[in-house]
Amino acid sequence: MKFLELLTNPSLTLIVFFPTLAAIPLLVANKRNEKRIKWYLLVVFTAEFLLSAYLVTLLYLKDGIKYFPLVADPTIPWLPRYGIAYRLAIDGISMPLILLTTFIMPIVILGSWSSIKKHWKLYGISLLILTTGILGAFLAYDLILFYIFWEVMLVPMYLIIGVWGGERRIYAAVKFFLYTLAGSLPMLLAILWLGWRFSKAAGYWSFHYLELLTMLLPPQEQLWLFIGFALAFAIKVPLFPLHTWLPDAHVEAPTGGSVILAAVLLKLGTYGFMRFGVPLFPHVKEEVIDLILVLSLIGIIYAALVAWVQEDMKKLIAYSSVAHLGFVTLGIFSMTEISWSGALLQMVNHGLSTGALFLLVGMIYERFHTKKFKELGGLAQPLPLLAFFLVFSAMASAGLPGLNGFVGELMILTGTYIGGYKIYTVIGAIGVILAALYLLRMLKETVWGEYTGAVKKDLHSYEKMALFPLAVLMLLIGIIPSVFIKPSQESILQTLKIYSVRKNYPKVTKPLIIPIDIDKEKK
Amino acid sequence: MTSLIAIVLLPFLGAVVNGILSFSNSKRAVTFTALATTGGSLVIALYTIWRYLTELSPQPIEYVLYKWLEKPLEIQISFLLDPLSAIMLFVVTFVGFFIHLYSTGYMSDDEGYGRYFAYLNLFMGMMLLLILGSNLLVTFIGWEGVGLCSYLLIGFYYKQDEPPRASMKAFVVNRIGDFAFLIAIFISFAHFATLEYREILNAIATNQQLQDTVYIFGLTLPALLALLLFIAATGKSAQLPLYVWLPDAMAGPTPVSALIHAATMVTAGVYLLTRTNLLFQLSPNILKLVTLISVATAFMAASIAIAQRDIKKVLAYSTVSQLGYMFLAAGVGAFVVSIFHLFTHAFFKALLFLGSGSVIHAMEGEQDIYKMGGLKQHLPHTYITFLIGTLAIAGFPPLAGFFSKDAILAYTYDHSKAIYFIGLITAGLTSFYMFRMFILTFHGEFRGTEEQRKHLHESPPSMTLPLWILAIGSAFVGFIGKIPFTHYDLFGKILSPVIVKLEEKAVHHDVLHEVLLITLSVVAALLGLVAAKVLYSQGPTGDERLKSIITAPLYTLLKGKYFVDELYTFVIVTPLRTTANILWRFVDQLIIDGTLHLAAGIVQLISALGSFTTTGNLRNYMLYFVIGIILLIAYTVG
Amino acid sequence: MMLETVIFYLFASLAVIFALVVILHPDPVKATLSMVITLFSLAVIYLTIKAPLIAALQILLYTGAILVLFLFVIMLLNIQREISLPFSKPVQLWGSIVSVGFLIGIITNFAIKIKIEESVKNYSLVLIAESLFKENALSFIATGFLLLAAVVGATIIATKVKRG
Amino acid sequence: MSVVGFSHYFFLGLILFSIGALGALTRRNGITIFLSIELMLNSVNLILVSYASTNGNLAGQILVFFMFAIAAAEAAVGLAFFIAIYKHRRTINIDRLTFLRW
Repeated sequence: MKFLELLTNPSLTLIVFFPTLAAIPLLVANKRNEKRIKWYLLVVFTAEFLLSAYLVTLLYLKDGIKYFPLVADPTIPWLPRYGIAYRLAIDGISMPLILLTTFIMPIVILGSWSSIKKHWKLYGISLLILTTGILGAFLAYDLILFYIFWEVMLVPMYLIIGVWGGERRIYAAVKFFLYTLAGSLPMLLAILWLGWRFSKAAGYWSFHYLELLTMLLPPQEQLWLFIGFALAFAIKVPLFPLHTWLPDAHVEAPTGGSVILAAVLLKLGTYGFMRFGVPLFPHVKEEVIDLILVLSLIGIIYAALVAWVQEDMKKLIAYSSVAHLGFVTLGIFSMTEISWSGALLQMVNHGLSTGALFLLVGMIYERFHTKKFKELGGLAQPLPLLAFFLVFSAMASAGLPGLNGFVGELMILTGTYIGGYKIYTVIGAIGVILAALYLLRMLKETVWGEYTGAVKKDLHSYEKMALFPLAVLMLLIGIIPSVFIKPSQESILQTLKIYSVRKNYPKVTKPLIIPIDIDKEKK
Repeated sequence: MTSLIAIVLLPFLGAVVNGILSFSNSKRAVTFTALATTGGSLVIALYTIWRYLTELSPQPIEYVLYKWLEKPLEIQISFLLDPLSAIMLFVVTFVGFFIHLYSTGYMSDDEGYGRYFAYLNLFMGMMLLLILGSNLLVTFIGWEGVGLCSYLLIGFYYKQDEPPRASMKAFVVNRIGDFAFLIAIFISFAHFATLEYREILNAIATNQQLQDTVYIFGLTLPALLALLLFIAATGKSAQLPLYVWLPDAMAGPTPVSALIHAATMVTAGVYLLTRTNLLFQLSPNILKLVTLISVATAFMAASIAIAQRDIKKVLAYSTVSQLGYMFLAAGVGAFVVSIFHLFTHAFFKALLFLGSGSVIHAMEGEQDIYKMGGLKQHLPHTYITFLIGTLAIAGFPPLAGFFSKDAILAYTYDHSKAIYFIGLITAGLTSFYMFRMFILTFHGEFRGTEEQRKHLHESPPSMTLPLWILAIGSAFVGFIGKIPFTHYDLFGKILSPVIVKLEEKAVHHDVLHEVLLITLSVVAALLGLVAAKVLYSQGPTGDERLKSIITAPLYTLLKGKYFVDELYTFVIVTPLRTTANILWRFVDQLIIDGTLHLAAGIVQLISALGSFTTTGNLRNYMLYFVIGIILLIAYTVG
Repeated sequence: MMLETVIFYLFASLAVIFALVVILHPDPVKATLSMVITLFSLAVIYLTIKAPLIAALQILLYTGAILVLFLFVIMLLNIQREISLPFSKPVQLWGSIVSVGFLIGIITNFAIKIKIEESVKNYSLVLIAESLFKENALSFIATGFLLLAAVVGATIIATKVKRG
Repeated sequence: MSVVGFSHYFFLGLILFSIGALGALTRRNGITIFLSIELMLNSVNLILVSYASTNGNLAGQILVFFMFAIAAAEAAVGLAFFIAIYKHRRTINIDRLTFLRW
């Protein structure tokens, strides 16, 4: 069994399925012994992080090259008749996101340490399976496999919101579920259509991403398929006006759920655009690209304004996510190398800073049982360390130079300007002002002011452990961003090169396999 | 030039150490760290500057620390030492150190002692980054960094209502300026593929076509950059229309007002203009704009200052006004003079703020000059140094302010007579409001409470020493600038490599002219002094007489600060907030979510129609089942 | 030949009669006992089509095991006679109409059309065993697991303690 | 070959099936309904075996063999359910067991 062989060696398969394997002992665990389950989960996720870091370092150092290579696990045929196979591959685009995911997960456990009060066993299993889904979706190179992993994520997240959430958790969970499903079903259709068209053009079926890249479709068909994909991704991102599930989901989700949602799940949308949405459909009309850019801009400004007048801390951060991811989509669709690098970095940045903010909200909620601004204030006095982290993360999120958010925004907007979207850049930059507006309001309402409540304990050690690594990374990315950007650059360049080669190829009227040189290495 | 690294990094180190120490309770360690790092920075800076300026012909020195980003967006963290940054370096480290020293006395009783010094050290580091950066990005990091520190320090007394609000206002208004800075960065990178000042300016200087072609909105590329950088400067340096944050910023501790909101940070805009003076010299329209805005700011702020009661507010408006002077100098093309005024202003304004801090310290937090008076006997050191500062800012020879202000007015005279006269009137107003404040504070009867009177005391030496040092500076630094009637101009000589002179301007007047101009400005200052003396020798009732002289509506207008804050609230903040609320309540919740709920409702309706079959009775379900089987059989069979 | 026919009709009518008793008798114990007779008759009928294994299993498994289980449960739960008539509710009426209609419908429409070449062969047990343990070995094992799961499941379900 | 042809078996099966269906649809005692279902199952078994046998095929018997196993499992689980339900509700009269309602 090839699969078992892969599982027992350091491979992408191991990274993806290690959490699932780790969920098996949990099935028979005594659910009353919550403490042991927590420790078990912490150890498992830390091991997962170390494993992925080890593997990534291994791959990075393998040939002594300067950039992160495209490395694939051996293919395992699955449904050979339809060219469906088990294909995992990692490259510079997915690498940071993989590391982000595995890095966030132990922190999620720490953040849930005392905020999740029931069913730890089920919670742990949900998180573990969710991790498998996320990692699999980031690594899948077969579109059917991608779709499967994509849907695998849905159920655990639904459970996390629906079981451990706040008062309106059922509403939020159902909204999340239906929204996502409404997006992913058109994507499934588009995927199947792509495979079918490939079989027409090449004579055999394939859902292999790299093979599909060699097929060119008529522009009209590309447009429809792009819409199918884009709908799924845009809902996940979320792009205005498909964002309304996000505030509800965030507000109702437990701390850990919010962190995962913001830090990782939303990135799947933008990742999907980078990996599939853009390169597969180069001949999508300019107007559609423009529309997405405009929607991103609307998202940036609109969400920032809406965030500004929120009464609930978590909702404010949720809307800020919409604004931040607007920057990412802006970067992706301005199609320059700089803006892509920036978008990729910004995905990580947003994961770190918004993740930290959600953790902090959770910590505040645990102490005061409220997230409403009206009932908070003056936290700097009883909780100076928490206040420090809150200010720090808010500043990172507001794009203060020297911290991570700034680098991403700078690269995205510079790229957008160079890409010729000058006015868009200016409007996007207004979003930077507004970011300061709402984040400072949040600080003013929570951290500053007179404190009148009872004595509260400042951060516990496990809370410090959760926040500290995030803060260090935020600072490091802000100070030496090139270290974090360089590994991905080659992959981004290649993807954009393939995109432009495909774009410059004459338009076709029926599916055609074009002689495109997708690097031998890449294959 | 590794010493530059040490200069910048020492304060950062101090910030980190103090930040950690702030969680423990050891004031001695905090004091030591704060003074050692900034002192170390000062010593190294002085040595470096001395070595650098005593070279025969100092060439700009660049030091690349590391590459921040690599291709295709290549930006490096690098420092630049040239005469301009050397002068700024001196101002920042020198004033900075003494204000740190002063703060150890001023803040000694505060519970946030460690936190305060962490912020202040961080500020020093960021300010040094700002002035030493060799490219737009490093400057921008410092630029926003000092904004952050300003935010944190204004909101230092976070338990009160006002500071958090003021700090937020400061940050957001600054961000509006930073927005323009960011755009300038994008444009520079898009067109020059670099952010290094030297390379950008070279590229512009050598490309005639770039200077002549219209880029956008009728502006050439250099003009556009100049405009954007000027907008950025109006934010940071509190010029019209973005000056509103600075008066509110006085909610922070007084040494902070001295360091950040008088001597260093707010002058960053002037520094930026001078650093990129080529852009401005290439775009006369923008220079004209700078002139108009600066002179309006100077006049407006000065006029507001004459009706204020809060000692720090008066000083704040005075700062805005003086910054206006600096920009005025830049606007008329006299960048050297602009920096010179920055230099002298740093001394006397820091001195005045520290003096006011000493007063506030003695009065136990009282800031209203109506409730002061007669402090002369109780605070002798403060009194004398404050007097020196007041004379300096009013422009009495031979104190520092005289030299710089006179030079500005002289250049303005060449440029435009009308603007010169406004400047002159502003100078008179400056003298007036400063002496008004001075007299109300130090002369006359004591108007505070009995308890305050009992506690009146001169400040400790850690506070008076900086006062004296700055007073000496305020008295004498003027002589390094251009001395009237001579061609002796050390400052100009030092700075001349930095200033690009596109065309030689007639800067020398004949002696008669010079005498006339000096007389005029001295007379203006004297008039202000006399008017203040006459009106206010009987104490605060002078305000009533002032009111009767300049008519009540005008006085209300000045007292209400031209109601600019109210105007902004009415025109910008409220509509924006309303829009946001509409977007949230109406668009988000009603339209978008409503559409969804409508769709969901339709589905629910359909399902409700079908749900009558689910009776819960098992038998019914079996019946459906059997019927289903029968239909299936019927279909397959027949 | 004749004997076979006689046996068939005899046991077929027995099966049908007692099947009717099963569904009509109000006392569940008697219904179950009637079911025994029906199943026994069917076992005999299996013999007539040369399926002795099935016949044996029918008796062993069905009558011997399953129906005894039914009886146990009936007695365990102490189920009483059904009081009301079978057709007291409309759904019961509909149910009878549907099932009788089904019978009539299928006889008139379908059963008449059947034309099959009849060749009853005698299959040895060996053949059956071979098929079971060779071709269908996997299914056989799966069936074992199914039974195991059923036993475990039944135990869990039946012993679940009522909460509250 | 045989006097008693396949159609006889088929009719017998049909009659038994209909009787089973009738019982399942009309009785209210859960156990009796279950018995009726077993009856239906048996009738199908009969048809399967006879049909396969008359076609010279072994598959029918194999299938029925498996069906016995399934019937056993089903009976076990089903009766366990009745016991569980009885413990909860004190009845297995299906007219009273309406918790499947939405």
